[in-house]
Amino acid sequence: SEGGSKGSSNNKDDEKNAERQQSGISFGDAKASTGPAAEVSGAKPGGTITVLQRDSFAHLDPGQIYVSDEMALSQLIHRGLTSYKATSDDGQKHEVVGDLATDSGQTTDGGKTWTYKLKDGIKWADGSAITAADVRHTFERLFAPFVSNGPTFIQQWMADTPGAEYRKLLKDGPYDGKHLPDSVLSTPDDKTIVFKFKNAKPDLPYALAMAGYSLVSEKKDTKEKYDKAPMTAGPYKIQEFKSGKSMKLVKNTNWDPKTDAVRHQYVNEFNFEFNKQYEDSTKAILDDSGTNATAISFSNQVDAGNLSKVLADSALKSRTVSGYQPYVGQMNINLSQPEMKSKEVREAIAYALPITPFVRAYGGTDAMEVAGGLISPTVSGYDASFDPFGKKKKPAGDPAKAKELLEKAGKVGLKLTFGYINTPEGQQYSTAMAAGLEKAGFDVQRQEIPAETYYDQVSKVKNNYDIYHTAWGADWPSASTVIPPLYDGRQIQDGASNYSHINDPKVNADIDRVTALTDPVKAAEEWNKINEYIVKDVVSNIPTAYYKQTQIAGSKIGGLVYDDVIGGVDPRRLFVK
Amino acid sequence: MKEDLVLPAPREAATDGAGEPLLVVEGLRKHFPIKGGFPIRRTVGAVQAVDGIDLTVRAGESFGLVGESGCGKSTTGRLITRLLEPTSGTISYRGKDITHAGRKQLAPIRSEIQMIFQDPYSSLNPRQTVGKIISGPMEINGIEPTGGREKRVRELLEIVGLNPEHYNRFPHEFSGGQRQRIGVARALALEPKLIVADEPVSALDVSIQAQVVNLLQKVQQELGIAFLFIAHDLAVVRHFSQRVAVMYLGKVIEVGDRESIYTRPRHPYTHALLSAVPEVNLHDEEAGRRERIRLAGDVPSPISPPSGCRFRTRCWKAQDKCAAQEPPLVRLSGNRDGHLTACHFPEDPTIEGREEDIVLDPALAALEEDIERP
Amino acid sequence: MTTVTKEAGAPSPADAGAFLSVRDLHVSFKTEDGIVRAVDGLSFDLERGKTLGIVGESGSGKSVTNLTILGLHSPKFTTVEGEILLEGKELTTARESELEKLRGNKVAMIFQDPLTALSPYYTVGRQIAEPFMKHMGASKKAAWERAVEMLGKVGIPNPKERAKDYPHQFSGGMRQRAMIAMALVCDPDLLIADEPTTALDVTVQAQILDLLNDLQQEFGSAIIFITHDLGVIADMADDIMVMYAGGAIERGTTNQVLRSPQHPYTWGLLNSMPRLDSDLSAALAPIPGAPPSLLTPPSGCRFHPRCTFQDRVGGNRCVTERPPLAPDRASACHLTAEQKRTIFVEEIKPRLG
Amino acid sequence: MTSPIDIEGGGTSVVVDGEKEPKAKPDEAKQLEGRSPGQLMWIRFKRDRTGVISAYVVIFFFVVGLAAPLISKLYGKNPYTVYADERPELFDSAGVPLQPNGGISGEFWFGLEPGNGYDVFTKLLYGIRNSLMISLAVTLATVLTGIILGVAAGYLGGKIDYFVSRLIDFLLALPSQLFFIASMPVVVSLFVSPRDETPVYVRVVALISVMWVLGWMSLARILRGTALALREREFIEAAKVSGAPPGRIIRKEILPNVVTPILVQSTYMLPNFVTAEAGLSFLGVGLVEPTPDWGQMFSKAATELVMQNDLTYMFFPGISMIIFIVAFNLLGDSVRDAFDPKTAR
Amino acid sequence: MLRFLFRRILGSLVILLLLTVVAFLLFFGMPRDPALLMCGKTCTPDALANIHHTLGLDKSIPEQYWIFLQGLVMGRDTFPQGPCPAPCFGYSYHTNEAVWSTLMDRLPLTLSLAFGATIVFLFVGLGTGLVAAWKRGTLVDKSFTAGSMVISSMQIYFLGPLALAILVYQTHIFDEPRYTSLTDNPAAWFTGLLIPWAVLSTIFAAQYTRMARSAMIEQLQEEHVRTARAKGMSRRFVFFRYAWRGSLIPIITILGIDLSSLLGGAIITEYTFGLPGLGRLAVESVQFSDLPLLLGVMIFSAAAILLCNIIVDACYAFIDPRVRLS
Ligand SMILES: Nc1ncnc2c1ncn2[C@@H]1O[C@H](COP(=O)(O)OP(=O)(O)OP(=O)(O)O)[C@@H](O)[C@H]1O
Ligand SMILES: Nc1ncnc2c1ncn2[C@@H]1O[C@H](COP(=O)(O)OP(=O)(O)OP(=O)(O)O)[C@@H](O)[C@H]1O
Ligand SMILES: [Mg+2]
Ligand SMILES: [Mg+2]
Repeated sequence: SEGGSKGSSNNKDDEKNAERQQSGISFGDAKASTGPAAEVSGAKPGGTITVLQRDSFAHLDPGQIYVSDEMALSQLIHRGLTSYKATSDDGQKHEVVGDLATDSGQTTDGGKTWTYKLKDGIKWADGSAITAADVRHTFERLFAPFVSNGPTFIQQWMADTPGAEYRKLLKDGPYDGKHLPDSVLSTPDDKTIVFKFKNAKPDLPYALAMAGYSLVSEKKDTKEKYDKAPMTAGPYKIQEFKSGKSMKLVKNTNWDPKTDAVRHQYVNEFNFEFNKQYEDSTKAILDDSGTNATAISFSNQVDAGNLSKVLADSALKSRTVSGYQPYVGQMNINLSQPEMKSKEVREAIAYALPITPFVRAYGGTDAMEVAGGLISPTVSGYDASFDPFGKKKKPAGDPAKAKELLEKAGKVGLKLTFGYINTPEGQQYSTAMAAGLEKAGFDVQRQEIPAETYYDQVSKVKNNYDIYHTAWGADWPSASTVIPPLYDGRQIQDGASNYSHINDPKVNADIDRVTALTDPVKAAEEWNKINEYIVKDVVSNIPTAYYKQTQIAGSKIGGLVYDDVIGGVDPRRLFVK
Repeated sequence: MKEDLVLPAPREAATDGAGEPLLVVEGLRKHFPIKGGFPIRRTVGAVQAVDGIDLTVRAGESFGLVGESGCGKSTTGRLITRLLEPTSGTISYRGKDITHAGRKQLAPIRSEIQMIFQDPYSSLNPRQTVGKIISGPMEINGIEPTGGREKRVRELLEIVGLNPEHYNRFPHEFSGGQRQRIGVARALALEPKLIVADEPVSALDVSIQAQVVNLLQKVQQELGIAFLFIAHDLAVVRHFSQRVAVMYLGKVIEVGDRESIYTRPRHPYTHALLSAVPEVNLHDEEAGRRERIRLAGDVPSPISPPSGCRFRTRCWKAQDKCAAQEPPLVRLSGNRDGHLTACHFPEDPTIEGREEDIVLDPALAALEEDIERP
Repeated sequence: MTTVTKEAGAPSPADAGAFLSVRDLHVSFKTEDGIVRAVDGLSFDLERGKTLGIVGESGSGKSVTNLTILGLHSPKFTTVEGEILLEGKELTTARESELEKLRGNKVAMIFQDPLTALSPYYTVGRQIAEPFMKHMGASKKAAWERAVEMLGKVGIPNPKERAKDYPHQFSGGMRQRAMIAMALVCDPDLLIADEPTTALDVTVQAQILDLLNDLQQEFGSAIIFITHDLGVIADMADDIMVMYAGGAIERGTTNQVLRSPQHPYTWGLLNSMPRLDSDLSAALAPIPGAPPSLLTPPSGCRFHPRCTFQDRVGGNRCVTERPPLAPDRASACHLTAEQKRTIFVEEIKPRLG
Repeated sequence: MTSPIDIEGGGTSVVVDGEKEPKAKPDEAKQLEGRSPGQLMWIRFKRDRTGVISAYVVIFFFVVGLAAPLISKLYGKNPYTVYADERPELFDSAGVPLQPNGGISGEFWFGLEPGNGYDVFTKLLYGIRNSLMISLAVTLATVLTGIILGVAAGYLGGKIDYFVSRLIDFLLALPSQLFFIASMPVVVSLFVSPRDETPVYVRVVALISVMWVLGWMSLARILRGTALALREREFIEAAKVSGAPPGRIIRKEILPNVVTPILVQSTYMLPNFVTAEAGLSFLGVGLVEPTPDWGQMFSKAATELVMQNDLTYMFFPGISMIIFIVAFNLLGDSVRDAFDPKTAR
Repeated sequence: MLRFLFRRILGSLVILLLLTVVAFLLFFGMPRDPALLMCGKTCTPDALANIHHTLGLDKSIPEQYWIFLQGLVMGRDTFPQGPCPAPCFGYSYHTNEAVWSTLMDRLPLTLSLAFGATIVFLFVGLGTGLVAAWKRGTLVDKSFTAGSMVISSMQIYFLGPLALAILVYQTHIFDEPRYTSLTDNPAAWFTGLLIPWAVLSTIFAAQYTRMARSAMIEQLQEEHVRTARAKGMSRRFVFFRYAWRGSLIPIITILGIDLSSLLGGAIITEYTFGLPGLGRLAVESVQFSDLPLLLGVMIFSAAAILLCNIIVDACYAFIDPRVRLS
């Protein structure tokens, strides 16, 4: 792409996007939760859409779903108690509405007790009715050992413990007849479900909208095997699934549009093809002939190599949608390492670290935007002007300033072990980052970490690395899914996400304080303050980039909208022109 | 070729009179196992390359071993030099049993039994100089002759009729005959008492062959070295050896002194062999072609040799007895001392083929008839 | 480097009886190390039904001469000069297709090593039948029958079955018989046998020689018989040509060459050859030295470095001048006819015993 | 009958028998030191124009490899400088050089690498250096193993031969590429890497050992065959008859005679190792960025970024590798011909 | 012949057995725990132990090996994913699919790639090689020899991307390589594999040109070929009957090696062209420490190699009666 003026106009657009993204999402009432969903303009039924995906779906069991491509799929096949409803046609405004539940939830005590009532006429794909027992089972089975990949928020809230301790609440799940006590979850009748928490959990409607909390049929639960052949309730059901190869979705005739305020059923079939790298899917869609004209990818972006070409061509650009992803990249400084205890050293790293290599490795400024803080533009509370180390102005780093600091600390030539993810991109940016750090007087030792176990390695408390890069995306548009899991010092343990091992009393105290706030706007402001404190004063995490993405679809695809909450194309409203 | 070789004074061997048995071989056998079988490989048979032979080589004499290809001559030679492990039988050298002696036990007599090989090309290491090749055996046996090894090598080169200046040359720079001389020099380097010469001249051209035969003859006579001379060329053996053994299919079928074997052979095979040699009659142009005994067919396979007398399948005198009973190697009446023959129905002591002995290939007979008819 | 005197009196090509006549043949090979003059001014004639024996040491050019007659050298590395006339037809310049018609048909060849000379991949019968099909236009079946018949003729027992065997299933002697059968299958006028018995045992050699003699009588072919064994040649040949270092040095009938040889080299050969009836008291008298290199052949008479009679010629002629080989009974030596006779009778013959 | 005028040995130097020859002619004095087969081969090789040119090309590559630091110094750049950060004006934000032809200019002779913008010229120099050094090391290790196992199996025979042969059979049945990939992490992990260990060195050692373990079989097989054939040669028997112990026979008689096949095979093996090493790096299990490596450059060249935007990048590593392999193969042919002039080409 | 085959197959089975041992050891030498990969974000020691248990990784290595062998021979039905009949390689850790069916899924591509390319390069390579040998020393020969020398020095990872860049991206003459099942759509199957075939065959054909040429020339110098000429057989006959037959032996030897490596998963090729065949599967199995898959691919590839060896040996026997009859 060409730099200069065009880039800046782009930036303005992005900022505008960000602005509306951070505006809060309201909780919808019963009316908003009633189906059917508003027609998409110009939509017509019929046709088949080909979906080109890089990764096969490893999990279809809702309890195991936590990655974005599976989440996108689950929009079509699974249903939960709540869901996000797009209130504008451009995918920018949302409210949380009841999905299987009649509304987004009723609380009488500021968020400690939540009551949900199921709609009438909701059925599983096999025609049997969905009942409160299914809801109870859904949550109880999350405590079973084999469920290990999905979200854990609600479980932790129920057990009122951080980390993996929650499992003790119901050690083996519901399978040997044990159940959660009524003090936690009760189902007074076939249609009512009551959640009770020790502390206020104002975010529950958000959490329940996560794909990971979609319902699982109690009768059809096959435990491990459910992961390959789940019972579904959404507008589509799985006709055939060849792991690693293909998947075919067909219409679910037991899905009643009148019960669903958020989904459509325009397309006859979705044909998924897996193993399509970004390059492959982009090339196929660009080709735009035959089935490629009705091809799309839910998760693949336009690959880095093609990105500038696609964006430069207006005809092609019209077939793309783009927006921020919820992820924020950050360089973690491992505070457990003795040498890293010095704040000057950390500041030196912060000044010296070049961000350009990272941006470059993932396709340039069309795909990555240099970050100032740890809160993404998609999350409430984002402040575009925050940039304590001048990264936005000097993305290649400020080695002079860094050197100065380092000299002051008397640590010139300090050995800095940089654990990097062993992918081509990781190799590329880590090398250049190391070069930038070395200019400031660090002695950087790069150590590769296999991509497949990267997060396992860096989430060990006793890892050997001084710095390593991670990215984190908010689970819902509130920083409450960012700051506590990442920066709460009491969360430090193997496998947890406090990668930099920050354990700052002020941060800890603030987290407790802000979590309890029930006003989302006020909370957002407060979260941002913690963010600024961590970046500027603790200097444990150096923000690198906000992830953006551009997706492309065949010319015959209609209803193409980038949905901010999904963080990609909204599959529910697609149709074939 | 120098007429008078400069040789060191003949040593005791030459003088103490031929007669002392130097090498005694009794019932020597070598069977090469044949692997095969199914499904597990095992020994399924044996090539009976040498199957019970008795030989005596006396000090200072040249003992010839003749026979057709594959009859076990080389195997015998290699058994005696202990390159092969005998299957059974005994080999004793100067009264010492060396049949199964190991390399260490053999060390003292290694220098006394040496070997000359057939192929002048493969018998010299192409990567070593002549000097190295000849001094190798001395080095191995730790022999340090007076004046040093190099001097000795030069002497040896002189003895075998090569230019001592060729010390630093490589084998490929020599012709076949010269290479064979190098081989002789190597064998002489250890001052051996017995040399096993396995077809030392059969790879050479006639004109060169004579040079080497003469050289060997000189060496044998003047240094008093005993020879086990292996060859298939009867004329060369006659020229070189005082005593001759004829082998057929792993067995000695006739043995005796030269005179006796060449003029009064008793075994039909020896007869046939002698009469098959094409000869130039230099004197009598009218004499025409000597009548020959023609053997039909080829030597049978040593894997399953015929029962009884091994020659019976090609022998025109064969009778039932030959198949049933193996003829012992004995002195026949009318033979000289030491002339032993293994035959139930020996020939008259003459080399003339008689009319009734001449057998033809059936096909040949038919051809000849064809020719005579028109 | 060498002064080569052309042969003065090469036999005239007009010689009517000659079936094959070779005139002043030169064959040289380009090799890595230089040019090898394998045949250097060779001339001879051969009449129908006769046998010409060619003797000579290894490397004297025997095989090359005969391969040249059939045009079997790769033209890229070989230079052929001179004439080869078969029934008056020039062969050195003949086209490949014409030569193809000759080979195996009018002129056939038997090679020294029957194991490598027969293809391991095809049955013996098929290999014999092939030239018959090609040259006689016979059908496959007829050719096969002919092959079986030929195998029977050369004395292979049970030819019907053995024709289906592969060469490696034959013994050495049988292979050579098969080679002979292959050579004779088209009833050739000229048979070239290149050391056909060298690889064989004496008893088998005798069988093969007898076979060849008898076959020649039946088929009436002319034979060129190459060997280095004088004994064999005495048995086989009508005429003998002795070759040395690429040229002929003596030629005559068998009787003449063996019983009154005229060239020092022939004398040397006879003297160095042990015989079953030679005198044991006399040592063999070898020819000193080794055959010359064909890359840098000696000047003048090729034999002069090994010749013990050089001084009797007088002057330096042996070194400078190559002696010519007269037609018919002749030897290429500077000694006078008288000298040759007296030397042979007085010095050589007695030693032969 | 064998011809005494042995073309192989060079008929020129056949010496006439001792007696007739005058004792050391003056001009012969210097000739008395005979020419060894090696010398003859050398003489023959020098006559082969293709071979000599190829040898020069190959030597050129080795010199370039050896002198890479020096050349880079003179040229004033190194392969590690991230020009995309140093000279951002030359690149777009994705790291593609803005100038045409991959940024080739008077300053960057071979252009700039898309991505981090390394200097292609020095990267190629160092890439050649690293590839060649690794291949050379593998070749050496392979030759050594080949000699030890092959000669031992061929000469000693018996159980050793059986064992070695089965080992060879087994290793040859391994799917080698897959095995490379599977064993690289294992081998790397064998060298337990402490906090500040240089991963490059570990990788190189691992690469060498893996390629070595799966690379020695063909040579060992050939040497086994050679030793087996040599064992039948009569000069070995001559040594045995003289009482030479097996050690001496192997050292003095066998080893000098396997030099030829070793030399010939090595000239074929080395380029194979170069391409194999490059293949591994291409797959990402060999050397990785920023260590310059030939194969890793191909890996880079095959990325979409380069294929879509900057094809020029592939040119220099590709051409240089083709030239190198061709030259080395021609050299191999020439070496073989020089040793064995009878083989046809 | 049958005995020979039987013995070879027996030997191959032993090698395969050893190979599984090696693969097992290799796997346990890998510095990665597959369970960790599956365990997900909230991995606890309990959960990890649990996964270890379900994968059977908590048993001793010999025990695991024994179970694996048993499964190969008799099948296993202890998997939560379902039964696993006789040649049971188990279920992939990563995809949870039966390894056998995954292999069978990927096999058609690998087979298409290998055999398609082989047919082309055999025809082209041997053809040009024969022409060069026939016209030995002429300009045709020289240019063929030089050309094949250069082309055979190219590597797939160079020529492949180059061909893609030129034929696909720049000129758009061809489509991106992709695999469609032959039975689904033969035309798409053909066009999709055209470029990989072309690239593979180009490189291999050049090698075969050189090999065929030198093998033929070597054979033409054999004495029995000279005999055939001396019999008056035409040049063509000698060339195509006598010399050709002998030159097949070295060619088949190399073909066996090449084919077996293509069948065992041409990893670099598949990477270059982005084709998901056995080679890719192999790499994935290593990446994800997927023992069952790794074992499956290893055994499969090795079996392909061994099978090719046996076929090559059988071909020797077919070509050369000396082998056949001994
Ligand atoms: N190492 C061996 N293994 C198996 N068989 C062998 C071995 N060496 C020799 N033979 C066989 O033993 C028999 C005798 O062989 P030997 O070499 O002793 O014969 P020879 O009389 O020397 O023959 P030639 O005249 O051909 O040299 C032959 O049939 C040969 O094939
Ligand atoms: N194709 C060739 N290229 C180079 N030199 C050759 C070629 N063929 C033969 N020679 C040489 O030509 C000379 C004569 O060889 P030829 O084969 O005619 O000898 P010969 O008399 O048949 O010997 P032998 O008795 O060994 O068969 C030899 O020096 C040989 O090395
Ligand atoms: Mg022998
Ligand atoms: Mg010859």
